[in-house]
Amino acid sequence: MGKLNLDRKMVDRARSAASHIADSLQVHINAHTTTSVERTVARLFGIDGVDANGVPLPNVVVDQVHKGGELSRGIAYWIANAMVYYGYSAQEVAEEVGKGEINLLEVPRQDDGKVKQLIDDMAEKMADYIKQRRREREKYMEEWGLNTMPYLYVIVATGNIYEDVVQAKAAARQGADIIAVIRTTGQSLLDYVPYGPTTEGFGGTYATQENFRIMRKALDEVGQEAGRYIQLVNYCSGLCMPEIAAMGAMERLDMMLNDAMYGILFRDINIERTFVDQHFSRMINAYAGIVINTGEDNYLTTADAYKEAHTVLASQFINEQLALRSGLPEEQMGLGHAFEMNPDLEDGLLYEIAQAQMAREIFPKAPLKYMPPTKYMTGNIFRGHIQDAMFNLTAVLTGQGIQLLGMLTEAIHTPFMHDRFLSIQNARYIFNNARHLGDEVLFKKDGKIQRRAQEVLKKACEMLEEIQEIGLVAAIEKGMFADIKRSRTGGKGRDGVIKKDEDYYNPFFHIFLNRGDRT
Amino acid sequence: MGKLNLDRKMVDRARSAASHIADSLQVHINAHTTTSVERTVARLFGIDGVDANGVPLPNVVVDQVHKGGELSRGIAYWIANAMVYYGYSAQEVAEEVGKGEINLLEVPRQDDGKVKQLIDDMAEKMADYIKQRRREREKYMEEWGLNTMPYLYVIVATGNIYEDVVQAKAAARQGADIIAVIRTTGQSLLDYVPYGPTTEGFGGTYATQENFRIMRKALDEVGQEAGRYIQLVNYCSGLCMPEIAAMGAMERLDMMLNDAMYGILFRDINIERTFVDQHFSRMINAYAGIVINTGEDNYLTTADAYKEAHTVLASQFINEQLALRSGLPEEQMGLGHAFEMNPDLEDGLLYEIAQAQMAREIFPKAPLKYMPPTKYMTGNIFRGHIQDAMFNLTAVLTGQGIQLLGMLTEAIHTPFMHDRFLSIQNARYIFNNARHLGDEVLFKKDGKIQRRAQEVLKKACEMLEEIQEIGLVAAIEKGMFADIKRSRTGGKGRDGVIKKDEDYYNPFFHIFLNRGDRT
Amino acid sequence: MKVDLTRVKPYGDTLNDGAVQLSFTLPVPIGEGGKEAARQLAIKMGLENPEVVYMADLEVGFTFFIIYGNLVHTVDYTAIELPKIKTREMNFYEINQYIREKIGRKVTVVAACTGTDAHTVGIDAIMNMKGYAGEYGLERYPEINAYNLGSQVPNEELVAKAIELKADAILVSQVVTQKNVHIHNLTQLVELLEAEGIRDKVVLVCGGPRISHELAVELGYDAGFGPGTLAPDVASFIVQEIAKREGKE
Amino acid sequence: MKVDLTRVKPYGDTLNDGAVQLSFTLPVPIGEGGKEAARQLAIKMGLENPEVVYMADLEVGFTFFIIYGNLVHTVDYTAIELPKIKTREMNFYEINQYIREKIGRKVTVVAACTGTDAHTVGIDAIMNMKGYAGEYGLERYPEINAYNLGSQVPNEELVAKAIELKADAILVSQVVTQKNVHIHNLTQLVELLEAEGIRDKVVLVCGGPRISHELAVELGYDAGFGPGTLAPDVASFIVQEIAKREGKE
Ligand code: B12
Ligand code: B12
Ligand SMILES: Cc1ncc(COP(=O)(O)O)c(C=O)c1O
Ligand SMILES: Cc1ncc(COP(=O)(O)O)c(C=O)c1O
Repeated sequence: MGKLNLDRKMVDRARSAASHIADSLQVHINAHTTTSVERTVARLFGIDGVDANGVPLPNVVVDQVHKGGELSRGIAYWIANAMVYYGYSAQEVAEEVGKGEINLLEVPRQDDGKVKQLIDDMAEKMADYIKQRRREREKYMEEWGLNTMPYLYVIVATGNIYEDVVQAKAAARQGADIIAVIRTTGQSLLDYVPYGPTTEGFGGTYATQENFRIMRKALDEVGQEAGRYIQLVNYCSGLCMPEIAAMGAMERLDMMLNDAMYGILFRDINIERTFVDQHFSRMINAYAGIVINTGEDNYLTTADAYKEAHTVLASQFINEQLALRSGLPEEQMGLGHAFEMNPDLEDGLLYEIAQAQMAREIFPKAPLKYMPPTKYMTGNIFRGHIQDAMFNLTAVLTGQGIQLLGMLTEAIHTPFMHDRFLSIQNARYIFNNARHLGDEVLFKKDGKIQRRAQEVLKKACEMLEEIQEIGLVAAIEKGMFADIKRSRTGGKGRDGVIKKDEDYYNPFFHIFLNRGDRT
Repeated sequence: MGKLNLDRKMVDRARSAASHIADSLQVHINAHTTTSVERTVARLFGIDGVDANGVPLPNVVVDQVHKGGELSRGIAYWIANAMVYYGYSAQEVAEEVGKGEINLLEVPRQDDGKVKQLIDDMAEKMADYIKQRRREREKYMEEWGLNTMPYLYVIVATGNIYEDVVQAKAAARQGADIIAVIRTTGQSLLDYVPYGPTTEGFGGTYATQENFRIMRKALDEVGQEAGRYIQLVNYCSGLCMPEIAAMGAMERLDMMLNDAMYGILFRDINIERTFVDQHFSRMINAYAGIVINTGEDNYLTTADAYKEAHTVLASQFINEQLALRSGLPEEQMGLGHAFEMNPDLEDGLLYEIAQAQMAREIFPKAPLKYMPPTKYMTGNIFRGHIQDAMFNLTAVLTGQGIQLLGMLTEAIHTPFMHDRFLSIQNARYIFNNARHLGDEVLFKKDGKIQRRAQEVLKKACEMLEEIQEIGLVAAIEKGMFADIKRSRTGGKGRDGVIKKDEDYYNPFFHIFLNRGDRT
Repeated sequence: MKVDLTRVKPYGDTLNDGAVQLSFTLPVPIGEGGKEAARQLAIKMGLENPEVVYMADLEVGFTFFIIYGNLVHTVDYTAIELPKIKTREMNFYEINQYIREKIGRKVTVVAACTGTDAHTVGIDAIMNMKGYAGEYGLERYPEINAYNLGSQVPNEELVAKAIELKADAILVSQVVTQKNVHIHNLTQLVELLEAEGIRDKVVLVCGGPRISHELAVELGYDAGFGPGTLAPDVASFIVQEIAKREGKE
Repeated sequence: MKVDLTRVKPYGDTLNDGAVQLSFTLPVPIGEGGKEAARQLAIKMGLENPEVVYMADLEVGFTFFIIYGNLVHTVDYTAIELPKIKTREMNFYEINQYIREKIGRKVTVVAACTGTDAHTVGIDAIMNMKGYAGEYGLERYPEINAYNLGSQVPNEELVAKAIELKADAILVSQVVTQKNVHIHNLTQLVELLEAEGIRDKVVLVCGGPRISHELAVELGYDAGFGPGTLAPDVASFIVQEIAKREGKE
């Protein structure tokens, strides 16, 4: 069974525990909506732009209904009701709300059948549009081509979208396959998505729909020239998780950082909010053909990568099960993990190989997202560069899918243009020079590598079975992931969680889950 | 059979061909002596220093006899004859010759028995001294300890022995196990060994006995402090090959670059001269417990490492057989090879692993000397540093013995102090982080790695069998090694080759071969 | 080989060779012209014989250069003065005893990673019970009331909390430094404290990987701590500073 | 993002940020004092906000530093003038034809790697029949008599050979540059040629990885060729220079 002689029964047990965990959560998820889910619906109806105070119109409409206590029915109804009444487009309705001309709750109730019909028509239209964008991606991928995996994934993070474009184009020409525009610090805690092109971020650039468009265009240009489709990544994460999914679907992003638990653990966003948001955001990603990147790698920036390796695997199982419940196919699951062990660990490379190979064998179809050393990077750029080389070697040896390139200046600054160049050169050298090493190498039976993988699997399985007993929320409350404890009722954004009414209606649930495109 | 599934019969065939090649050469070797062999005898009798013109006294005495046409009897006789007559020490005799006071050929002939006795006594005394130095080494190695292999071997090359000492001490403290003092350009073509401490070399420092002493002392100091015996290396190579062996034996050097063919190919030194010189120099190294480093790596700086890989293996077999004929045990054979394939070669790392593992399995007891990338190093120090990392990984994976550390600035300058530091750090990181990788990894049966090794072995075997037919000299004349052609009668130093008389006598042959210390 | 410490120069393999390695990107296309531009910049930096040993096309009209050369500048090592934190280093036990003996009451410390910065590992290393690199954090100190407000804390909230808790000391962590966001955050905090009239009532300390004591003082802090700081380093400073201010040294 | 080419600055991630990376060793022990010394040197080089991001003890009283900072200097890219070799690039066929048509006799070229330098790969790349990087060497040129004397050739021997063969051109390779040994070798050759009174009778060319045309001219050569040179580059120069001197252009 594979190179690691893993116990298949143990894998099945772990997966089954994760499945139960996901099922339990799903009860809560199905019963609730959130302000951000509803804003997403508004966006999918074509509502965009800001009011005179700069507040995004999706927020304006949803806040109005939320304040009136009527969001439990879903924003779709209220918008469509006003549209029928006024004969406006959704955007016009929103603008009028923004001007204070319309109060959605006060619009005379229209014929239910008509309203429903309008909702469904709008939803179908958007779904068609997203599908068309998906087809566009498939066409370009086909025409311009793709590299062999592992894909070279780099970040741009200047804070200025126009400067990002320059850096991204350079990287693509140098050989990068994937460009992630890193978000400014703090955006994840904004309960709205900023609007328009932006030039002032710190440690990253605002995620806005206009910025998505600008970068998409630039990457299409360079991709066409280079004869390689260049993938674009952003963050479906934070308080606006599903909205960003919708924006990405419309602007043909290709990947999204999108984890079920990251916001809870690392941004102290409310548990109940996050689980609901992740569900809808993933439905969108699934439908749009967007690959998600989960965030298990982040655990290892606070917890120890050797000791806590099993928590990464356990979390991958949970992310997998939750994603499946959003209709996301395995081929779109960029499950995250990382090369974060202390470089001074004797035989550390063996354990990293074990971990990476294990993920490969347990999630055979997933385009695993492999994160580089960060925690043990120092100002010694020379040593850092060889740590990255070992990471690259491990990736090609174990067949990872999406290689987030390490930067020699990781401990110093967000990447400079030549840092990225050197990283790309590093990865290209090693991927090519060791291209088929994975086909050649076997591991000694019951040797250090096999035993390590078996142990980690066993511990992950035990952890999942424990969580199955107590529930995922309790597990998080106990600090079982990343050494971080969060309570069910704590954290940001809880006031945006709403129990659904019986007459709650969100047309996209049905469409995205059933009009999927999974061949 | 090993990890490569090598054909043992093919190995035996290759070795047997090399053995025949060596036997044929040995006929020529046994029949000749050279001026440098005789100067070595003079040195081993304790002759040192220079005359008023700065000519080393070993040259002075040997030249006198050589000019007189009487070197075919061996210098030992002439010195001892004069000693008996004058009652002088060997050194006093040499000094008198230097002053023009004595002409050795004109000294009245003394009783043959007495002369022989004196010769043997002096030789025994020197042999005892060398053995004592060897014991000293063994004692320090025991007391202070040694690292696990691969040993970290770095060069110092400032040109100034005192500056070299600073650099060497720093390197040892940083973790180097072995310090090689690189020679100045051009020294190998000097037909004498310079005298005294020196501060002016280019691309290296003169090899002088005093320089050996200065460095030995420094390394003993730092070794004792660091709790690790630090080994010292120089070059038994060039026109003074055996003299330097003698100097190294007396000054307790631990390793010597000492190849049977390097001088011929790379310094255009006469073939006949070199083969005779290498034989005696290796007898000294064998007896002194000095590990030799052969120079096959150099082939790959001119020839292509992928295409000409078999010439390296063929040459290793020849070096092995010739060394055995000098009484040098396998444990002292640092057979050379190198990580010199084009880094842009797809799967190049697999071929490097194949080559290194093959050498390991074919010469199981030899402390293989593994040379770093040099040819494909460029001014891009960042990329160079990761090429060196791959080299280090290959070494620990395949169990190499002596790791000559690559420098990120290889294409730019002889190493700066911090270049060496970064290299040592590189090797220590990777050796530790992948310490037992070699124990864990197996290669797929008949995969790319195994097939490559099998092919290289086959070609080497065929090459050796061809050489067995035509003889090694003809092979060199055809340019079968390193793409370089040399003729039997061409090259430097041929006038120093002398056919031995029947009454030729060199006491050290017998002593070194039979009083050996190979347990 | 005798180093003249009043005229120290970089060293490669010969004393005073001035050997320096340099790399940068220029927004000019690859070619001999760009190479010469890089060389001229190196000369302006004070390099003799600068050699561009490598250049690479970064595409889109940018070129990366690696240069070696020999620096003409020297520095007088004997004249270097360090803006040092002038307190005696104490350990866990000594600090608690010092508080008991000199200050005579519990010391209240409020800490946060401010602004939009969410890097808590550094401040946690100073504060957390379990500590860091074998040193307990301030939460473990019996004589210290330690409050760790966590990450992404707005300056306003931090100041309010400090007032509420009557903090003796405020600890601020700043890790993200892109476009000098840390400078803005740190400056704004000082302004807020001044506006509230409590700047002089607290010992104000900042830290982070790019923070130096020098910078901190420049920005109006009492001290700044960089990489590798341990809890006792900070605590020693705080308690001695309090004692000094209260005339209890 | 518009680059002002008259004031070009290094670039990290924001136009004109001046981002530069630097590393060197100082002969001072590791510590805050050394770090400050390194910082001060960086300031002298023109770096603003220099940050020592790493320092390492090299033992024996030396310390290695890595520094990042922002360069204040700029360079005027529009004003750069290159000391160019002013000849038209020709290929193998054109060169031989040029010799036949313009010079009207075979051209004799003598080459060597001189002094104690034994690095022949570079000069072989220019001379050898089989050539280099897909370009034949001069030995393959029908209109050129090419003599490659090999390595470690004393200047005296080279001059004697040039006289004997009535060489039109002399090619010298120098690879080892430690302690400027190449400068000494190259200078001595010019002196010897002058002493023999034949300096003006030959086209004198040198090459090697650390040789630039500028340096070569400074040392009294007609041209110098660096890394990546191919045979036609050199041959084009030689034949045009001969034609020029003989008034046959
Ligand atoms: C771990 C980490 C993360 C984790 C943080 C988890 C957590 N809970 O803290 C995660 C993955 C969440 C993360 C996210 C991001 N990160 Co981050 N991260 C790191 C990383 C790898 C290590 C930082 C660390 O933990 N160091 C270890 C601690 C112990 O060291 P320290 O912080 O220096 O603290 C010591 C001293 O400085 C001092 N100290 C620190 N604070 C204080 C305060 C006081 C009062 C005192 C006395 C002392 C003191 O004492 C501490 C102990 O000795 C660094 C890269 C690196 N290797 O350094 C990047 C790094 C800091 N991150 C960076 C960035 C840009 C981000 C993001 C903004 C990227 C993005 N756009 O998504 C996000 C967003 C985070 C945000 N909103 O702030 C950049 C910052 C660049 C810059 N200079 O501006 C870095 C340098 C990486 C890079 N090259 O791009 N990151
Ligand atoms: C191969 C090699 C060797 C081989 C040489 C084999 C041979 N037959 O040439 C061997 C192993 C023998 C060797 C030995 C030594 N080497 Co060595 N070697 C190298 C190496 C790895 C590559 C050089 C090379 O072949 N380059 C490829 C050719 C094609 O490039 P090139 O020489 O630049 O030539 C091109 C141009 O410059 C130009 N060109 C060159 N000459 C000419 C002439 C003319 C007229 C023209 C027009 C153009 C031209 O055209 C060529 C084609 O484009 C370099 C490191 C490196 N990666 O660069 C070290 C290097 C050159 N060696 C070095 C040293 C110090 C030595 C030794 C002195 C070490 C020692 N003490 O033992 C010895 C002694 C050699 C001696 N006496 O000179 C140093 C030189 C340091 C310095 N700057 O001073 C280097 C840089 C390595 C290092 N970092 O220490 N070496
Ligand atoms: C899944 C996921 N979401 C989001 C982020 C970024 O977080 P934020 O934008 O909240 O700073 C990360 C970390 O890189 C992540 O892994
Ligand atoms: C065996 C051997 N001898 C000698 C040398 C050095 O040669 P030389 O001192 O002749 O330049 C080398 C190359 O490093 C070598 O491998």
